[in-house]
Amino acid sequence: MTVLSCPFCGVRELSEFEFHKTLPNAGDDPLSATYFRINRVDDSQEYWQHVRGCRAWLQVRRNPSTGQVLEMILLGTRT
Amino acid sequence: MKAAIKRVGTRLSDKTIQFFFDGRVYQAQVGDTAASALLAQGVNALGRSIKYRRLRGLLAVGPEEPNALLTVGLSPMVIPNVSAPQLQLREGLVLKSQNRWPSLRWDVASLLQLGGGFFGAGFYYKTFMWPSWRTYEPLIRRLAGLGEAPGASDATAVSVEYLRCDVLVAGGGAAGLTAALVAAQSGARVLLVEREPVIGGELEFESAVIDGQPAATWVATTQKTLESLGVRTLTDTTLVGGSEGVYIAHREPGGLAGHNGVFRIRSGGLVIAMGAIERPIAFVDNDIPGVMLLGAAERLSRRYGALTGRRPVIFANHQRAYAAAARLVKAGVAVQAVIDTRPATVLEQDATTVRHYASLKASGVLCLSQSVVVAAKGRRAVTGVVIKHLVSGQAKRLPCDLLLTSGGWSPAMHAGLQGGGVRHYAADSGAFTAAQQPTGRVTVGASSGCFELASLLTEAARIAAALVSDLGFKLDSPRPPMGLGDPAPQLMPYWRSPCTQALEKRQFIDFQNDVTVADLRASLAEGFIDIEHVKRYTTLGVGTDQGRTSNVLAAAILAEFKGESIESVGLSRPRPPYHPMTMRAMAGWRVGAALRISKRTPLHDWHVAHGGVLDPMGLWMRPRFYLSNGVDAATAAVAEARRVRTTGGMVDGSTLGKIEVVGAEAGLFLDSMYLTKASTIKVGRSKYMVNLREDGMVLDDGIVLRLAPDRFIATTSSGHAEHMLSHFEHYRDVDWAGRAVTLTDVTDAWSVIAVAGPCSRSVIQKVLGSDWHARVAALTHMDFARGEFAGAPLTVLRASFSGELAYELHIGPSAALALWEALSAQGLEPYGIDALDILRVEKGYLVSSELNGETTPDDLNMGSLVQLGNPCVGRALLNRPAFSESTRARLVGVRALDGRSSFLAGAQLTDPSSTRPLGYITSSVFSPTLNEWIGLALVARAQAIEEATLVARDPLRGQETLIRVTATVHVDPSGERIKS
Amino acid sequence: MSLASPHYSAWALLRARLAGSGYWKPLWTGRALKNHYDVVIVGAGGHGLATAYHLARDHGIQRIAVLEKRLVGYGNVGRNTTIVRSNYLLPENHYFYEDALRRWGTLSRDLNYNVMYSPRGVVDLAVSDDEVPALARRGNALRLAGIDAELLDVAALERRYPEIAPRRARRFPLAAALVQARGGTVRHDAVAWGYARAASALGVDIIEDCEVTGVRVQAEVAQGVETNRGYVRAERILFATAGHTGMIGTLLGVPLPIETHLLQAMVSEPIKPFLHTVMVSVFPGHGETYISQSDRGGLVMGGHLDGFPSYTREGTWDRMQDVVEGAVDLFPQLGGVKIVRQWAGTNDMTMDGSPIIDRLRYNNVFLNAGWCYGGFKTIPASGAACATLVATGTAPDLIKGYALSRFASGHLLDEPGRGPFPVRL
Amino acid sequence: MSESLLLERALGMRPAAVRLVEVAAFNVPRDDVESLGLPSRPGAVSREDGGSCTLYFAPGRWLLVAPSPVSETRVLAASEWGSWVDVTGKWVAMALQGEAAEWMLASTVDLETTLRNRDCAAVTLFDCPSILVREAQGFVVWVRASVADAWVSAVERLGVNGPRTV
Repeated sequence: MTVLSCPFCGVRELSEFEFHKTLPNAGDDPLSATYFRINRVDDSQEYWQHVRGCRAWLQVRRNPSTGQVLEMILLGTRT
Repeated sequence: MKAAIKRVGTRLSDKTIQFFFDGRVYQAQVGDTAASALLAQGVNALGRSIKYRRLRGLLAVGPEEPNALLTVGLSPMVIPNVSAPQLQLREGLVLKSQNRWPSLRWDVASLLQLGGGFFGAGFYYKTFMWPSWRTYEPLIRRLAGLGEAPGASDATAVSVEYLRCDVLVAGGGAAGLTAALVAAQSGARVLLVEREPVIGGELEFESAVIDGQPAATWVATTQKTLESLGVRTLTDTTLVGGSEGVYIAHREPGGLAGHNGVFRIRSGGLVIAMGAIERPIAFVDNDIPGVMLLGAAERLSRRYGALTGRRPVIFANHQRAYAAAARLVKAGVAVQAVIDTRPATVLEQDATTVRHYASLKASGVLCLSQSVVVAAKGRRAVTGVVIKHLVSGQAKRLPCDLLLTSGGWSPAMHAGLQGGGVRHYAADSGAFTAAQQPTGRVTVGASSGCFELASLLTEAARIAAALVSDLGFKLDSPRPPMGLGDPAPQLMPYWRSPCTQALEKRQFIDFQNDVTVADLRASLAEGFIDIEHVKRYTTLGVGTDQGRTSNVLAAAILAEFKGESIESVGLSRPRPPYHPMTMRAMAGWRVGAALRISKRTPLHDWHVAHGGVLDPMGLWMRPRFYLSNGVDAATAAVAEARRVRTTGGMVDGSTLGKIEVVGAEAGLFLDSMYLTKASTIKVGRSKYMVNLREDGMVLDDGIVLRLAPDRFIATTSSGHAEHMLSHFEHYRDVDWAGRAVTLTDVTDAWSVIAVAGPCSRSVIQKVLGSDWHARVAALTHMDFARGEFAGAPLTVLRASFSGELAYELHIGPSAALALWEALSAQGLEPYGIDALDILRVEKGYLVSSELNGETTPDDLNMGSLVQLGNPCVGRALLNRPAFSESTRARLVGVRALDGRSSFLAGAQLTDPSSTRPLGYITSSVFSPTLNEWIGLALVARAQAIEEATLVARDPLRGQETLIRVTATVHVDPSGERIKS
Repeated sequence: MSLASPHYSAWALLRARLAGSGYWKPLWTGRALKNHYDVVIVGAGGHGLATAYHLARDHGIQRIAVLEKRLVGYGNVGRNTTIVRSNYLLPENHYFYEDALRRWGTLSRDLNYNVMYSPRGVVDLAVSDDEVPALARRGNALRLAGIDAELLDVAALERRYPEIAPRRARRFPLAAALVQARGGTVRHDAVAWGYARAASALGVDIIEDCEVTGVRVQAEVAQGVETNRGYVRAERILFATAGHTGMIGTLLGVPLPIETHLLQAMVSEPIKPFLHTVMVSVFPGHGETYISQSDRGGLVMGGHLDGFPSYTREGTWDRMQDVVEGAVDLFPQLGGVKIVRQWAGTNDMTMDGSPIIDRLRYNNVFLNAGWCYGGFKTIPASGAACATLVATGTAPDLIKGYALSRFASGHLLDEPGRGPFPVRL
Repeated sequence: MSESLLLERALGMRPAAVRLVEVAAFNVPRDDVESLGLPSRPGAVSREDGGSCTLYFAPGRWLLVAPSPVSETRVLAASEWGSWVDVTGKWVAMALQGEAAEWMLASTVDLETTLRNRDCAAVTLFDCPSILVREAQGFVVWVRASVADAWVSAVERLGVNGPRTV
């Protein structure tokens, strides 16, 4: 993985982005949401921030075995 | 020094220069490399191997060279391990051979090789255990390493350039040039990088005709065409890393760091045309100086005329040997024999070879088929070879002064295996290539296992056309260059000559690391069978050359031993960088002071001009103290703090983080972020607030100001500012998406001057003038007023970091200096961060020592805030049982029991009768107000009782102090001063 | 003829020299996979092999198999930067890591395999006076626990390690250092091989190319494991699969407080030894570098995680650059030295940065995981303690803190106070 | 430093010469953004008479560069759908002109990709948070005030050791 495509800024180098955490997918209770993860080798839901760019928070679905980005959602909007 | 005869070569000029090698002066011509000049003057031995310290000569002419590595320069300004065949000589260059003592010729440690085989793979794992490895390690380390460790700084910045193209072509040989041409003709923007100082690759010496022109002319024409199509060509530049559209190339002209640069290339497509690496054949003593790869000899001869007068024997397993031999003969090299492993019938498969064969015979060159070299002879240089007929078994000896071997070529495919891409083995050419490439990446030419010019050109054109078409460029029927060069190799894989098992320890595979056939056999015998295990056990391929000449050879010999196919043995995984890269090139411009940016406040220059001693705090530069107040930090800080309490002082607080939170729901948003409610703050008022992390630990604290019903400014501590902004933004964008709240980072939009002390009100009133007089007077604790000063916005907030009557002046940066100087003109003296620390510990205020990510609100005596019940981030996890146990630490004040002794932050606290830690001191200062050492500490709840006696144990600094537990507020516990 | 690997010694080397080929035997024997074991250990890395060794040696368990998807020691045990130390802040950690450090001291002799423990010292550099209290807190905690630690000021640093030139002008000037003299390095591959050899000699079956694909459960008791070579009955199962632990949790339907991240390392060309210790420095503004020089002469370096979940084992260029920037800042004389190889391992990062050794969902299933950055250095302690847990069903005191329940109870072991995030650089 | 390079560092620090306002919307995209006179295409720059301009640099975020204080009516209108925050002093403008400008920037960013289909971009240049704006001639870079000196030093270093090595 060398670049990510920010929905606002376009293609930018990976170093501009920071991974925050995988989505709390092990349950909604605070303990599960904070600590526990369901790890899948081919599908990971994650929060990232384009922190050295537009600072948008992104929800990224990736395949962590290949680095392929499956889906990229710009957060912060309510549709 | 004898005067050398002028040599002729494609890279040489007539101009002569001098250089030094191991203390002797040598002559060279401009254009020479260290290897070519030394070889031309009869210097065969250029280095010693890492383990057995065997004397070694040149094997290859390229970065794959394992032996001829030199140290450049004079101690301590040296560059170690420079590849001699890539090192362009300059006048007066000082070179040294490596890994020998006292001299290259006589090396004491080379006696180790007498134990050859004894020290083979696995040796160290089996001994040196008693009494411990440490007993032997220093001696072993003395023998370690190759080149001298540099002793002087070599960390000047290296330039970095970002480039953009549609197609990056790595390698400017016949295939790369063809691919570049086709891609450029399609309208794609092409960037060509070539490791050598000139393009052309093997066409530099191969006898070829392309499009009716001699190869050299075609290269020149193509270069012009590429230029006219806007193709940028970077010579001396190697692709070293990257994948998936971002590639790193390193420019290192002359083979020496010094003028190097780094290119970061964004490209849609990548064409790997990096050629192939010739590999040796294993036979006994195949490492004696003078045993060299055939291709290396061709390059030395053609480029530098460096082999004239030599008498080589050629040993190979392919057709190319005859073409090469013919060229060498033509160049005045007295080739003695061509030893071919293959039957004679193969020669007849193409007319060119038949012609070469005949002319070689006519020149008196002995040509033997189905014959192999079983051993090289000679001690310090090769003096002859032992040849054996594979069928009859007859052996004979031939004299020679060079032995040129070629066991075929291993495609350079590192780049083809990153980010997907698997290896494929072609048994007929004995070549591993990269297959299943991801979209946008192709391999052409010898890199793809294609070794014959005519088909290589056609294929390169076809593949390049397909690539640009995938990238969306249109191409009208590309016309590939038509060429004819050396015949197809008709290679018959041949890996090692027969020998007794006892001699296998002299059949070298990885020259740099002295890995022999015997080591491979030993590795298998001990159960290290997988290629990855063999690599780790024998150190195969881990040297500076990363096994470029040895990997495939080793795989083939392992396959022989295991009775498997070479494909199933495979190769160990290549790792980036594809080519060794200097550390400073990797660091680029982030060296020295530029390692990280420095953040400065608008008052930076004033601090510097007025004796402020600035230290990094995170990325910020902040004044610790002012020299005008004392000669060192301790003296000055105490003086500064004392002055604040007696009269007053001012401190630059501009580094505080500030986030403006706006919108109808801003208050509700902040409620969710803080332990207590922001929505209840009245306009014009502010409040001390605390944030929790998701897991309930206190993250940060700060003052929140309410500017308007829908407008707040949240301040954060300096060190947490960036994290807090991201933290707020995360919740705003995830949980509050689309709601009526926005966040704006206004940290740099407001400078902060904190004025503290009894005189603060009157000074501020004087400086701000009559307009502000009454407003300032009216401010009670945590009130603020807004207005202007010197044309810039000003907020005067009555709040205190120090426990004094104090005001924070938030001022637009343009007027910050004016305001600071105006305050200074009223006699207000500055104080630094150290004094601030004294003042806040006196008052029991918290900083990162206490907000260390391990403390709950309850630990910090803020349990009452939790009781208010605001459901903020992190609150839900505060109910965990561990957080209320009696061993859980709580914040207390501490002072020396005797009222005099000192103690330092970081001391552990125990019962006087025990050494089991019950807590530790988080902050300690000498209080000028109390005239004694005071501190804050986190202590187990069971012991966190006022007047309990504990010991501050600080064995690291040799201190042990009886202390008593106190309240956290040491000075003015009732807060009279703040309210005054 | 015995199949067992002969005893290693200088004498044996001489004997082998006289005996010619055939003297040395495979370190571990490729026995056939049986269909029933007392203990099946999944993962032939350092922890799995060490646990197998201790189960056989200390607890007399006869039928043990270590099932490995790929190769003995192919994971993190052979991909780390070889550093061993016990200078951890929290008692739960420092006593455990100290147990490991003591065992490193005698491990070569215990295993009759030279793992080259080199107590050359680990030097944690502080680049600001502000960092000194935290270093002192840690060092004092260590000293009170009977573990060696020294705090050096700049002058002492200059005397002891002149190669770092502590007074050189730097963007972040050096302020002090916490030194653990008994910390150092261990030849990483040798650890896996030495344990494999010793376990094999005790009768443990080490089965390579054997991937576990499932666990068979009946009435809340695990019965055995499904593998690509068929079903294997097991009385007890231990998972020691490092970077692949998260998937094991998913396989068993137990979410774990773990994410898998890449940690990379790199090595330079060999140069004559000049750095005789391990230097560690954390720089403000996302940067960390640890650097040592191997007995071959290569500079071995590492730093932060790449920063996002990954199983690719291909480290990012930017992180390598980041580490090298730090190395050049510490040692500007290395500017002209070349990096020849970079590699990466997949690290099982927990949400508090400390490991997990505990039961996992079923009474007879155990987990040894969550090693974060620290797995290699604990192997001898982890093997011994984990073997006790698996053999007796009770966690020894040394690892009681590593229970999974600590996240719910709040007994977190968060050394840096980073909170529930594997990555916060 | 290269002669052909003109580096200015004037706009931001001169009091009252220019006002900077960051506008943030509660939600993006919004239909009525354009009716408020804000550009709606990511990376767009709208320029008005009198020298003011508006940069759409981040989702739902605009930087207004205005020669005078922003009018009361616009600020009031904002409360319906977003916010206006005076950030004068937060950003400092650097003008890069001349032929050296592009290669200078090329030593820290892939200029072409970053400004593809847009005239401004929020980006980190020489490790400094910046907003890069393409102008008719050259570029204007808005750099965070606290790192403006760092930015200038980085550019000055290039003057001595420029990226043009070829």
